[in-house]
Amino acid sequence: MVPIEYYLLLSAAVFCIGVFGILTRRNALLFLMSVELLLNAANINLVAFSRFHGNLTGQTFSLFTLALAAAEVAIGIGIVLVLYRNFDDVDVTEATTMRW
Amino acid sequence: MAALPFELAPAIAALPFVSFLIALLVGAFAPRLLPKGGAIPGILATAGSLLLSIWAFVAVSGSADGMYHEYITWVAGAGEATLDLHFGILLDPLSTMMLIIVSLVALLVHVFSLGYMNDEGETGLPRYYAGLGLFTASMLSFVFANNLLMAFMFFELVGLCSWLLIGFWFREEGPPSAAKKAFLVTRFGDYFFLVGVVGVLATFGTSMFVGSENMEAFPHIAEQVLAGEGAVEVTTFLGFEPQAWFAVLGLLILGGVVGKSAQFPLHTWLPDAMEGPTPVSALIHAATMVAAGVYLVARIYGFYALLPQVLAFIAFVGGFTALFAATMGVVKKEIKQVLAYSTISQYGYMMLGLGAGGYVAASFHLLTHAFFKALLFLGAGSVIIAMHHNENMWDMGGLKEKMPVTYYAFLSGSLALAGIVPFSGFWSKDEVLYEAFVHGLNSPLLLGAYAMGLLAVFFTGFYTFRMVFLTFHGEPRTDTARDPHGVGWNVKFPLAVLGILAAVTGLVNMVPVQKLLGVEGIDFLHQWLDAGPEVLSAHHYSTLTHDFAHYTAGTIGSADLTVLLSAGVSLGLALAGAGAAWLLYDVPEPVRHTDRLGRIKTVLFNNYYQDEFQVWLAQGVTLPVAKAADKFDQGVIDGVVNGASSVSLFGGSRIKRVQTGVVSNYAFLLTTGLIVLLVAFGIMGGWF
Amino acid sequence: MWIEALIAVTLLSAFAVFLSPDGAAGKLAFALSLLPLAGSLWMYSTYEASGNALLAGSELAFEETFQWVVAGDYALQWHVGLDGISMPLVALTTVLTSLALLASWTPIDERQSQFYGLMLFLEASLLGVFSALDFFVWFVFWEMVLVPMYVLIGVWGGPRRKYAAIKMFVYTNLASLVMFIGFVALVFGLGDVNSFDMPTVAQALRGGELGSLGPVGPDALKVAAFVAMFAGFAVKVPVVPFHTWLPDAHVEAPTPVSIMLAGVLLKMGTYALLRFNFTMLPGVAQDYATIIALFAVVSVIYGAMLALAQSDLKRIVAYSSVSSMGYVILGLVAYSLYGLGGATFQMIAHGLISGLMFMAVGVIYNTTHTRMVSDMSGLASKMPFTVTVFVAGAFGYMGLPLMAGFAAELFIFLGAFQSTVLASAPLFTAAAMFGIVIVAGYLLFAMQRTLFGPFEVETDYEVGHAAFHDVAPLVVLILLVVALGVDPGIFYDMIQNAVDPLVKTAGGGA
Amino acid sequence: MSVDRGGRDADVDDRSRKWPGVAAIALFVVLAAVFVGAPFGDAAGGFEGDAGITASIGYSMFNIDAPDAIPSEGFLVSFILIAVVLDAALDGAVMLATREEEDERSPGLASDATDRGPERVPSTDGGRPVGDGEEVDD
Repeated sequence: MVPIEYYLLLSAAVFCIGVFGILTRRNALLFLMSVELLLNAANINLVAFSRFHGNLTGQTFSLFTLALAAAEVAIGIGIVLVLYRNFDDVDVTEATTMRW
Repeated sequence: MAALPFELAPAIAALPFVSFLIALLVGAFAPRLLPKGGAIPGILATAGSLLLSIWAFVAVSGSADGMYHEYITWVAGAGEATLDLHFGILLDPLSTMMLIIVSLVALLVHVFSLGYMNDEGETGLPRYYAGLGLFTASMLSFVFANNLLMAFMFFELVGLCSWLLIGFWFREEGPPSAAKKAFLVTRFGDYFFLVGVVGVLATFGTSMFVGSENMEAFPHIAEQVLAGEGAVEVTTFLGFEPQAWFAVLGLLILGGVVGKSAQFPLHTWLPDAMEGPTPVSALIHAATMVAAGVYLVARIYGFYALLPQVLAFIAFVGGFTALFAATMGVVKKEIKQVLAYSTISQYGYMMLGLGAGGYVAASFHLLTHAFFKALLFLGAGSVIIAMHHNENMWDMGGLKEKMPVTYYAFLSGSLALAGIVPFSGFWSKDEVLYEAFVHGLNSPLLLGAYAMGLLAVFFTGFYTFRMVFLTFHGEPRTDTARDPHGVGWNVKFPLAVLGILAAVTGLVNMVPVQKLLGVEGIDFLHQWLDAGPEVLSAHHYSTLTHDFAHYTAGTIGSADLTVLLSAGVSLGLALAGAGAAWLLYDVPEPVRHTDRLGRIKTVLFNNYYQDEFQVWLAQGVTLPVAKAADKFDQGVIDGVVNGASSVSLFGGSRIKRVQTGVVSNYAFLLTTGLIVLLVAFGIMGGWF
Repeated sequence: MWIEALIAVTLLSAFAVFLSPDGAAGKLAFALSLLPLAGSLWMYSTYEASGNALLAGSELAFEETFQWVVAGDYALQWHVGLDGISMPLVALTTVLTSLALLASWTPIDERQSQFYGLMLFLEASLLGVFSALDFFVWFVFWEMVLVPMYVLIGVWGGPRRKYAAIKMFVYTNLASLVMFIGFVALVFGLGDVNSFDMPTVAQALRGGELGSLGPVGPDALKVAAFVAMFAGFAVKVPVVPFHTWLPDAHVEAPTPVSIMLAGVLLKMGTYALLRFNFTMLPGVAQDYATIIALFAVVSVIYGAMLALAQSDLKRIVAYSSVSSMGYVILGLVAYSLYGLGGATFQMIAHGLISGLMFMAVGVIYNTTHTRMVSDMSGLASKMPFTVTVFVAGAFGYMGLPLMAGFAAELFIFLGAFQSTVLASAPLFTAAAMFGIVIVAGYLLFAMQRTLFGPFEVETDYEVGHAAFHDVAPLVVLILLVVALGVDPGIFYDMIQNAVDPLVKTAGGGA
Repeated sequence: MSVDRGGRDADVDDRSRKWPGVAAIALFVVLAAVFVGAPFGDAAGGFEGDAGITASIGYSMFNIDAPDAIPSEGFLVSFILIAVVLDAALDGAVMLATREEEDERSPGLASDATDRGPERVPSTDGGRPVGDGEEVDD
């Protein structure tokens, strides 16, 4: 039985890659991809612990999260579309008008 | 029957107050209804209170214990230790005498005002007569007050009325500022007086002048405490011994007296008070209000007699003021200014008398001075009417033929003021000087005061007759002086009455005659002031000054010799002064001899720069300090408050920089925040 | 039932006036304000209570207590009642509000209904402050007073009204926070007291049941709470270092609001000081008497000196309020019967007299449209009646005998002079008494420059007689001031009755 | 939309900025440290036999009480929830993406916190370039 720490490290790695993606990328679409990574990292954790505790809830919940990710992407792309319309560019660093 | 006048005693003050209300209310709403602009109610009221005063005078002399004392509780202190505050009436020889003086002079001034104000077509008469009414009411209430607190309250009300009346012609610049100055200077004195009153109430638990069934008089308590059989113990403050603490209280009350009676440091307001109408000067600044201070000291003389240092101080201030003011009176141009300085000087004599243990002498001089000084002011008033309100003596001259009644009345007043034998001034001033001289032989300070007083006699004689000769004698120097504007009966009648009084009142207490010729029983005033209750009587005071202030009467040679000597010296000096004035000024074309004094004249003319000094104190010191305080307040304290707000504004503007608008920055902040939190919890929770 | 009725009627009339049309708002408001006035006067006539509200063994007038809300183990009650200290203040509030409403017919000419609604709302909250005996009820009313004041100054005020309104609101609110912390710390310090009822807390504190709160021991807690509460109330009084909001608020506020601010709002501070600091923590008050007396004397002299340097009539009267309130603090700290009684009486006297002075300055402002002393002179010839009342008010302020000002100041001086609590009390009293000379100084100086001398006014408005409804309140106030001066017993007897138990237990001398 | 690039956040478009990288790695290090250090104990054994999970969820969905189905009503809630969420997401996406016909700016995200110049032509119709020189005031 593979010790659970490996899975956790794997999910932490995937999570940090996602975070790095958000922090550096300037294209809104790539933002969404990075967010996907974050969610999948969480899924790895869920399944790992479900297997670890022998409890099905974890896996079902990861299913739930996958669906949620899909919903999130739908909305995300909608927003990116509007972003493009208003700022003619999906560059995140352009849309800086929402501030004091 | 004797009780009736005492029930009516409050009416003495109530009548003028009613006339005040009538003048004020009817004047404000229905001026036409008011006869003669409010003069008639005023005259009736003062006449009424004069009659009641005389009736009270007679009743007091007839009554058993020689006084009538009735009081009501103004504020009852709850709990047992607290003191109650009272209003009350005390009719005894001294107060009834003063009541008569005040109401008589007030009546005559009201009559005179008909001529001075009504006939001259003044506007705002209801306000004038309301002011006079309120003044007379408060002065009479002050006179028959039975405790120090009530005395203080009416002392201040009288100050208010003098402010109202000095500033009567408020449309010009002069009178309002003179009124303000008068009120402020007397208020400064009243500050000390109030501290004294509170001190007396705190120390003795009562401020009564005379004891009653459940309350002792504070002078009597003081006497018992100092005499040692202190049945009643008093609380002294600031760690003083009773003797020292009583001296402090005496000096504090003296502050008010010096302010109101225009003695040395606080005298500058009186000459400026001449801005008010002349009847006001006659009533307030000659006879009554200025006398309030001296009357107050006489009223609680039982307390002052116990304090030798304070008595010496009073004598010295009195003597110095007498000389100081007399010298200034010599160089003045306006007739009212001369009289103003003469008033200050004469009150200096009364203080000298009181300080030297001459209680009867001072009261006598208070009595005579009230009459002849009121006479002189009214005389000056009639001269001013004649000269169409020009007060400069150098524009007058030769009015003797045109205004005989005024001239002879004025002459009688001047003779009294200078202290020439048959006239009242001589008897009272001589007795004051005699007392000072006699007691002075045993205490050098009194002798110094006596010397100053004596020297002042010469100057008094000089400036009085300089005034008379410049105004009435010689050739008329201006055409208004040639045919002066006539004056009616309402001017001449008061002058005549006061003229006779100025000549006659001396007979009331011719002590030197009694001593030299051995004619017993003609010192009526002395006996009168002895007729009152034991604790307020004149001989009791002399025993007190003897026991506590160690005043003993010394003599040169035999007793008769000293009387003759002092009377002769003072008469001689007065005659010398008059003669000098006669020599210099009784010429057809008098010349300004005082110019020969050169620089001394400028100093004297500018009243030793006292005025400038006090104005500088107000303008040059207090105002800049106030402005500096205001600048400090706006700058520093308000600055701190505004500073606090600007700090928060500045902080806000810096912190809002964090909100750059770029999403990545926010994500970055989120992540770092998460890391920091994780690490913190890790350390706290011991994960690592 | 009576106090609730009084407050309810005022609130209802406030809403009624809010909804009324602008034209009739003024008259309706004044008419409705007569109800609480009549109510309070009737309460005064049928008033019979004895002892201090906060001390044991006192039975209060119109006392009501019923459960309001239970928060955890702390029960908050609606506890109201009047004693000798609060009854005069309630009467003062109703009288001043009615007169202020009457005096606002001329100056207030836009959004009248809101203005009058807010004024009545202000009156309701003031009545609440003076009659509440449970800390939370009291604090609710205390904060409720601020809201209408902010709006009244902020909307109808002068040119710099926003600055003044914000400054007042933030300054006073911060102070209330500090005071709140102080009191609540005390209550939590009292372990077994689980209610915020002021009498119970007071009796517990005086009984010495104060435990420690966390690291802070009972004595340190007492001093800290005292200082916090004193600082909180000192801003409202105002005591000198915290006074800078008052002149700005007064200068920018319209006349009727100034009357309420000077007349009643300043008394909230001193009333609270008497109720909280000087009743609940007498020990601390007496230990630090010298410092507090120093604050008082500085307030008197410094306030009066500032007034001397002002050139705006309203600022002069505002600073002189600071000076008069300094006397109240001196009276309180003296801890003698005349001291505390005089302080309470000075609250009433100063309320009437400062209300009168602001009203008079307001009437002058309505006709000449300037308050600058240098801009006008010789008003007496043009406005004789108003000037007479102004002069009478000024002399009342200076403490002319037979007027309320003198009676109050005399009691305070008497009390402070004999105070055994204050070290070298006579010196403090004498120093504070010098204020009466400076007051006379600047008031006479201002009057001479504005009222007397030849008539000329910078602004070219036609200066004529003031309207009747402007002068009527002035006359009413003058009569009240003289009546209280001639016979202080009207209020002073009940005040003494309420203050006596305080002095006996604290031991401050006559 | 010409925006003055220079003055603002030079580090945003600088490829080589390092802070985000450091932050991500730091996060990884922290997580790793926590996971490594955490005492996880040992696995709690496997699942019960070979019962068909998905089959039993299906049974419970249609209330069929099959013999070897394990109780899985609890999972139904999540499926229903996710259905609702997906539907909502679909509607949201459609709404965001629709291109209105009339010339009215899309309400959504154009924040009116910034008062754009009036001459700004709403960019929702075809994304024509907006006139230059329009100032964004912050």
